Amino acid sequence: MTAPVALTKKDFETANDVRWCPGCGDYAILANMQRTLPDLGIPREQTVFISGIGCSSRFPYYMNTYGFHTIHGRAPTIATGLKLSRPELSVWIITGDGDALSIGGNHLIHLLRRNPNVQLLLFNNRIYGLTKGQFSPTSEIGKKTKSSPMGTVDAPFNPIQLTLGAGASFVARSVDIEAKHLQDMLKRAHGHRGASFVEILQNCPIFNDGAFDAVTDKATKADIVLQLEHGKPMLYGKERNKGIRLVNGTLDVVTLGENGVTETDILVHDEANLSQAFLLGGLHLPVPVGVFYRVERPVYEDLLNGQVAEAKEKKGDGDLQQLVNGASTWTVP
Amino acid sequence: MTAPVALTKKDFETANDVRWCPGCGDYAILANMQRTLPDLGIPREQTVFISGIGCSSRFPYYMNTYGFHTIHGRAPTIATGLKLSRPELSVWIITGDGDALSIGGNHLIHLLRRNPNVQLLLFNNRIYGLTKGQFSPTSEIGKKTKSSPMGTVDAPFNPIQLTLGAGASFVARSVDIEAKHLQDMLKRAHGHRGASFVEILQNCPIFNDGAFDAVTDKATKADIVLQLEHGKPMLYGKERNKGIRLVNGTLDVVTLGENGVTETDILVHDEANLSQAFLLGGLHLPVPVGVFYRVERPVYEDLLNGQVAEAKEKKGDGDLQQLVNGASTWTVP
Amino acid sequence: MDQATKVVEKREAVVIRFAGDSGDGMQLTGTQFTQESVMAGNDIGTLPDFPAEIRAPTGTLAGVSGFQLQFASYDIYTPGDAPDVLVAMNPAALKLNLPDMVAGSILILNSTAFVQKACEKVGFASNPLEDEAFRHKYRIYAVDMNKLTAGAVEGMDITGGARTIDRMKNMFALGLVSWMFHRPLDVTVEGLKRKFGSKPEILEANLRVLKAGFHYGETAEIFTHSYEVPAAKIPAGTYRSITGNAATAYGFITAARKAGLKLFLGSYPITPASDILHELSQYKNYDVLTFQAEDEIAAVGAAIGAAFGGHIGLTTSSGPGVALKQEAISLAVMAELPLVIANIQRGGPSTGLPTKTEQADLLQAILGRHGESPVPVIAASTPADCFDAAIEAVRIAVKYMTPVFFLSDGYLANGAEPWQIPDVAAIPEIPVTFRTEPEGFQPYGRDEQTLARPWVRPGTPGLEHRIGGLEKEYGSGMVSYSPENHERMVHTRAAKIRAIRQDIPPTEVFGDERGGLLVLGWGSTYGAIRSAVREGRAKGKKVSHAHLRWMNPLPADLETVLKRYDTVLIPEMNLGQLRMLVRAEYLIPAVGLNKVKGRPFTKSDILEKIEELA
Amino acid sequence: MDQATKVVEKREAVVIRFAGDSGDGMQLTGTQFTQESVMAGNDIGTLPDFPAEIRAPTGTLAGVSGFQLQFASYDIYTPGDAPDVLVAMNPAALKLNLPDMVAGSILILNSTAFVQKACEKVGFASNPLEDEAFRHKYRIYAVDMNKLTAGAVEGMDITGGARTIDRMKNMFALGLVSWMFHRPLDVTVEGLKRKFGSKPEILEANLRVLKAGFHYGETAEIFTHSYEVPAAKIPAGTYRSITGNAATAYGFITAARKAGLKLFLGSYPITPASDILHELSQYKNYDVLTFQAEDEIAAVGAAIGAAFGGHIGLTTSSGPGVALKQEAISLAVMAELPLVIANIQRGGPSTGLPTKTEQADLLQAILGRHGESPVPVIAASTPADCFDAAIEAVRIAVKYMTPVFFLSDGYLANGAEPWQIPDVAAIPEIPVTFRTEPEGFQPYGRDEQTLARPWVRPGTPGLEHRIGGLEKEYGSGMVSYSPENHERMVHTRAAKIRAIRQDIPPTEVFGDERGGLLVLGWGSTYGAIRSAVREGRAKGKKVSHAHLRWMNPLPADLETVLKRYDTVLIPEMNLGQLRMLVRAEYLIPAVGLNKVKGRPFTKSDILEKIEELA
Ligand SMILES: Cc1ncc(C[n+]2csc(CCOP(=O)(O)OP(=O)(O)O)c2C)c(N)n1
Ligand SMILES: Cc1ncc(C[n+]2csc(CCOP(=O)(O)OP(=O)(O)O)c2C)c(N)n1
Ligand code: SF4
Ligand code: SF4
Ligand SMILES: [Mg+2]
Ligand SMILES: [Mg+2]
Repeated sequence: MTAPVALTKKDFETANDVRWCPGCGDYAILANMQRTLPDLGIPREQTVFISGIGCSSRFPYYMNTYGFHTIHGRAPTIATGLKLSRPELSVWIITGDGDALSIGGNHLIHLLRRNPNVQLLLFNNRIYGLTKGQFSPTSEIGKKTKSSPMGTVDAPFNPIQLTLGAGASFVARSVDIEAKHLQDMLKRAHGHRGASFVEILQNCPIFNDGAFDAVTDKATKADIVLQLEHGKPMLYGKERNKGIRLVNGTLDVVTLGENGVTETDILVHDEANLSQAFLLGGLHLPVPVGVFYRVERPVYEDLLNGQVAEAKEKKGDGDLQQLVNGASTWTVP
Repeated sequence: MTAPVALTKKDFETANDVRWCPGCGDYAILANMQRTLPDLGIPREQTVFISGIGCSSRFPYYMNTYGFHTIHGRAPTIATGLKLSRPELSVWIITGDGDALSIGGNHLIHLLRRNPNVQLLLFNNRIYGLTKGQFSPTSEIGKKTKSSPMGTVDAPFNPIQLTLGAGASFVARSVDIEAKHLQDMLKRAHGHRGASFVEILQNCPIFNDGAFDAVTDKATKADIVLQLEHGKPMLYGKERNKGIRLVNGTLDVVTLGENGVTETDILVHDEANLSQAFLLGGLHLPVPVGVFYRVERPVYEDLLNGQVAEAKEKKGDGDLQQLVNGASTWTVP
Repeated sequence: MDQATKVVEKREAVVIRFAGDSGDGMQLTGTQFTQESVMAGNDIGTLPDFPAEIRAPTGTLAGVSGFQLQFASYDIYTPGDAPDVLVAMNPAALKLNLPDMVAGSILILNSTAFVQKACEKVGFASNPLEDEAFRHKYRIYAVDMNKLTAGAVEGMDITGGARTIDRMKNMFALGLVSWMFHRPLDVTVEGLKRKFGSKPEILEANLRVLKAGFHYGETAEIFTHSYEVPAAKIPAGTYRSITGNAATAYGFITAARKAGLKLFLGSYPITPASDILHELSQYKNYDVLTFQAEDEIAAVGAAIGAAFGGHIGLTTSSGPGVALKQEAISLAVMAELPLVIANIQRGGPSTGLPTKTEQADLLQAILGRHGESPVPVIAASTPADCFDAAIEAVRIAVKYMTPVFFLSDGYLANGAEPWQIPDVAAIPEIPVTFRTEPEGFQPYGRDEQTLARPWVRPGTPGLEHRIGGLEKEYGSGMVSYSPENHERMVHTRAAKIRAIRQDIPPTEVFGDERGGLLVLGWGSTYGAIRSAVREGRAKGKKVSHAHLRWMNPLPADLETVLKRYDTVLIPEMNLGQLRMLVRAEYLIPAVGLNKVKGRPFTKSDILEKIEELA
Repeated sequence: MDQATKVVEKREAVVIRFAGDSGDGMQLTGTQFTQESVMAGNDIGTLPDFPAEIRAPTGTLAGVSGFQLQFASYDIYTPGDAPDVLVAMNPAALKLNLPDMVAGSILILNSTAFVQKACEKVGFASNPLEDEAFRHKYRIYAVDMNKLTAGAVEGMDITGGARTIDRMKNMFALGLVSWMFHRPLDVTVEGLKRKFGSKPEILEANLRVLKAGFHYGETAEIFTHSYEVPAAKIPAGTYRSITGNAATAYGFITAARKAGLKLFLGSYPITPASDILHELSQYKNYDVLTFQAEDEIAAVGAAIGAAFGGHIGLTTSSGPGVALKQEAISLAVMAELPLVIANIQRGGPSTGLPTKTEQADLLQAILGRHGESPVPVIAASTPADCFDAAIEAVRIAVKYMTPVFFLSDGYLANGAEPWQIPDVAAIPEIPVTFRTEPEGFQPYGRDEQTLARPWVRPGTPGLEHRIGGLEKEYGSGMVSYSPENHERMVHTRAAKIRAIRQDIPPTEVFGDERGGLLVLGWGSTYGAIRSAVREGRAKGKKVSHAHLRWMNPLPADLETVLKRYDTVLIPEMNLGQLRMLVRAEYLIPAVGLNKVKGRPFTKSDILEKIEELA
């Protein structure tokens, strides 16, 4: 192996024309990924992007690493096989709200419970982009789309609560164009040993424009977005005077100084607290971003390959002749 | 329609030989269902049982109602189509831990989020029965089975937390041979308008015997099982002196009278409290049974058929000739 | 120079192709021009062609979206071969389409976009507008469309400003070619009014641009010729233009109405089938329930559930989605429930070419399940024929209590043709009887003629019974592991599907009753084959055409028909799937003509082969 | 009467069937008796036959589990047709199997179970043991097995008491027939020691019962005859008995070792394939990773992921599960990755007959995907042949960079035969080269001879590239929507699979080189066909046998071979799937013999047809 060379964003760009619509949030996510990877210190050839189908799933084509643009909803399965057999590789799964939560919902939850050490990024634009604008499992109820002219009647999933319920060991949320935050989340996801789930709110200017305007608009976002930071009180707002208080098992939005509320009343974020993370997942205003939950759990490929090692230790490296001989034989002279 | 006649258990039995192994918990569930249905006041012909594949999924053959033994994991999809197009029918889905949580996991979570008014009973024996004893998504980690001779390395799902995370509007748990409790849960599930999820702990004497012995054993169960009752404090134990206390967002097991604990410290069960239900779902000792969570949410078939009615009201009953004519035509003389 | 002094040429048929960036609105332009042409009384055929990406980067070859249209004064069956006219909105559009243009054809180019850099980007050595040889080879009309568009709306205050205005240049192009081919503008004016009704200022601007294009043709000196394509002599009646996907949707609605049942669609979006879902979701007042499922398996599962409930269960998809449905379709085979699976085929294998057409899912439909799992398969042959084929699929499904495959493809789905609107009252009812009599009820008892088992709606007192995917006992429908019963049931299921032959009319042949070459087609190759055979015959070739509608079972008389000819040629957009069936069934050395380019056959593709063989 | 005074008859071959309740341990009894017979030097063939339910209610027809075995002093290929001996542990077992017994055959009945009520329950008018006519028709040995079993362990204190003891009566039956056919008990004794090693008291009891059965035969007066079946003259070597599923598992392990790679199995349990998963999960020290996935799609997906990672990706299933995998297999076709899909076929369609055998998934494997999606298909013909076929499947997959279908069926999977243990050192290596050279690297560049693209392990510096399911540009592997490229790639993928013919040895024919009747078989029909053809030839019929291993592509010489015979007969456990391929490919009027009963052909099934045709 050659000595590690410091890589740059450029090293991760491909010659392929990027084929998203102008203004698509996917561009920002791509750039942030290309900016983040050089900092991780993983050689390009050790990095693999695996995606399903959707606009978002074109992502691997634009990353100058190994990549596999697979089939709709199945990226987690292919990533699992790769990671189990090649644990040394750094594996990223790229998926959309349709890919991961509609057709691929089952693979998502099973990946999370098994906990292989991979990163799964869900680009949530709350719409099916590639197929031109049908509602997705994260579309708000009542949304009018091509396939729901009178508005959807399907209550959406809450991706944070769903993945927590599935037993995920790392659950986070970020925003396509919040470069610093997103890069930070990508690094934290990568740093977590186990399956990391990151929901990235992503604008689709063509079929669901402005879905996250409130979250990204400079004028409003301070009053809308709650940055979760481990060990820090959940304060937000332009004047950082709004906060979250836990009352009887539910979360209340309060204002410092009003009704006698002081900073000590404000809930302190604890990434290790599962039920609190679940509660935070249910918050719609403010919109929490950051790491909701993180716990160390045994890693799937460690366990599986550990059994191989243990078997070899106990029984010795398998001998083929012994295998075919089996327990009882007879000889014809 | 004929006037409703009072039905009895016998009316719901079929002539088919029941083909489960001797001692299988499915027998008890079947008998309890046959005992419960007469009390619901639904005519036999209005009741439909839909199942997937597995030992548990043979259930419909033994119910003298309409029934459909479908394919592995897909019962929720078939039930959805039936319920949407025939909302007046009473639809029960019968499934196993493999059927519902392994191959059928996606349909399960989507059914729950959409919330059609059906009952889904998951017979959880923590094993694949019909295929002769492989581990399932609810098998404990480390379990040795035919396909895991060195013990499983797959962290199991927690069915209660998974379904709560998916947005279920009714989540309950019961036990195969606890006749009264089970019948009660079946009635409550049926009474709930929306998708009701009931996990039934079920013994498989052949491949996973005794998995729930602690829960059913007369000698121990009082100290193991926590009966959840809305509005009641969470007390249990032979002397009803053990209880659950909420401390800093986690559940503690305490004993009345010890360390100054009194009944007022004990958490009162509130079926409407989602995050508390989620916490309770995570309890392993004691094992909670009963209704964890219940909320009224709009019912899927109401909404969908409501749009049909609304469309008819607004546009009138569709006229075929108008349909084919479309907006612009021309005439060749 | 006014219109009067310009030359008007008469043409029998014209092929025009619009091409531009994905964002240039070429599909809309093409569709509107089609509407104008049908209103002008021409027969038409269309071929939209767009990239798999929503909007690939502007100005790139990958981003080019095209729409081809043939309009004629006689009955045509295809969108035509090489275009007579190309409207290219940028250099990429020109570059990509130039190989299809013959010398002397007309190129209408948006000169605004032909700047050096853009030309180089797509591989032109220099700006073709400045290339003498190029200018001599074609009849070039270079029009500064952006500027003229901007000029047309000068003084208006338009939301979005220059960007919005820029996007209206397709209306300028449309106005211009409308003038050139004497198209009436009213239908486009009406269309724009419907589209922009709620935005009067945008509507006004579009109308101005459209008219500016028209007047530009009339007045600009470069345009010396215009062309008249007289109305076609088509049978009297009321017509509309229709795409295959719309016809499919209407067909299923009509079928359900004729059966007196709800239509239940379970679907998961996929190109090029999604439009059927979109269409059907708009007709809820026709008792249509549309369920957008979590995946294709749930979609077909729900449709089976609705069929079990006594309604018309339908599921729509394309190849990769159909692959996922096969296990459930096999359940419907065993449960003997009516169900229609519509496969709007696209280029494969795998994700393949999602927006391109192909016919390579035929064997998947007929033979692609585990076990002996027979399913009848019907294939539509033209956009309008999708309507009739959809009705027929439902009729057979409920008559024989069986899942039925309905095959269409990307070419039919998005292609349009004029459709003589049927008198719906004249469409026969689809008889459905639900069993209600408990006496003698056998869930797997059979009708003597069709071998169908009874359909029972849950909710019917006294008929409670259980069905499922395990082998069924003949008659009782109980689970049976008996060897003899299994064999009997396998044969019965096969015989039931074969019995559908009694519903298939005798095979019609266009051309000679016997002798010479027979071109046997299926599905969307109809138009190209018919045009080529007609032309071949006009040239004195002994060639005839038969076109299959039922792919499984094949018509009872097909063997006799085929054996009346010296040679059988089977053109298919695959590697020879029908050919394989015909060879296996009749031991006939059928010859194949196979095009697997994601594009339909042209007339000349087939004519060439005819000339080789006949 | 001691052994010496009993008559010893010599027999060439004996067919014995054990039948009892699902809980009676008939599968274990049969397997042990098989082991004894192979140790006695006989050739053997077995056919286990059990219900789909784990344990249907005791004493019912549905609950009967059976195991048939033929052992002989010459080489046989099947478990035999009608049994010479039936061991029936209860009236249900007798009732169900009686139709297969010819007059004069031996019935060993557990008289304890033949009480009036049990007999009536399964449809006997009265207790057959008390029926004179019945007693005259067969040679009946009524043995009070429960009582004798209890007697054998008298005085022992056994956990579980009477119930546990009752369940040992199968060992009594085994001891008895072991005496009757001069089988050595040691292998069973060894087997019991392995099984009950940790429960010495249960072991001791079982051994006592086994020996009691043996001694009962020796001493009881009713047994006047015993039978000797001399050792078969089989080639010198070391042998073991092996089932198809075990041989399959060993074959894949061996192949991975020979390729120097890990074996990665992604699987979801399903009858009758699950045992391969169970088997492989025990050999982790052979670098075998087994992943029990959440469903079949995840299973094949993970196998594809492992193949992408540079290992041997394998997925095992049966028809309904394979249906779900097809979309992903199509991805492997487009991505051109090696992958083996093993389908252990069972009775279909739908859930069908899960524990019964069938060959009806052949066309699903070859033609059952969307698009033109060619996949080579290999079929094993005997239990032991599964080993070789598995190795060959892997060899072709990595050599041609393609998914490969491996077909077996329920009959092969659970059936056993003696297997001459191969010298593993003599099995050729499977050459695998991973590309590491960046210079001139083309992800879809091709080897001239095989048309395979290079296999690159992620982690290789300088070769970073992206693959996927959209159409690939020839050479570069970039996404391409070009019509010409698509057609070229469709043809290339087809040509690559056709090129595998260069790896298929010439077709071997058993019998005459030309003329007369050729029986063409594939898969598990091998034994029945070979026995029938041998017997037909012995009777002077001009009949020969060829057996296919590669179903796709068919061997290059097959057309010539087939055309050398007057008639071609194709026996299949389906409605004629290979027949269809042969007719389509060669226009040969092949005749079918089709049995779709969930049961293998018997020799006489085929012999009858041979006598009709030859
Ligand atoms: C098996 C299958 N079904 C359906 C499709 C069609 N399809 C492609 S992408 C997509 C949904 C995309 O939505 P999402 O995952 O949210 O991605 P986005 O385009 O919004 O990034 C669908 C339905 C397909 N390619 N394959
Ligand atoms: C598509 C498909 N895959 C696999 C199977 C095999 N199979 C049948 S039931 C089953 C699991 C049964 O487990 P569970 O749902 O827990 O039911 P139980 O038998 O334990 O009641 C499996 C894997 C099948 N029938 N179909
Ligand atoms: S359709 Fe939406 S998500 Fe897809 S590329 Fe365009 S903007 Fe992005
Ligand atoms: S295997 Fe287990 S779950 Fe299945 S019928 Fe037997 S006891 Fe019940
Ligand atoms: Mg999306
Ligand atoms: Mg189970």
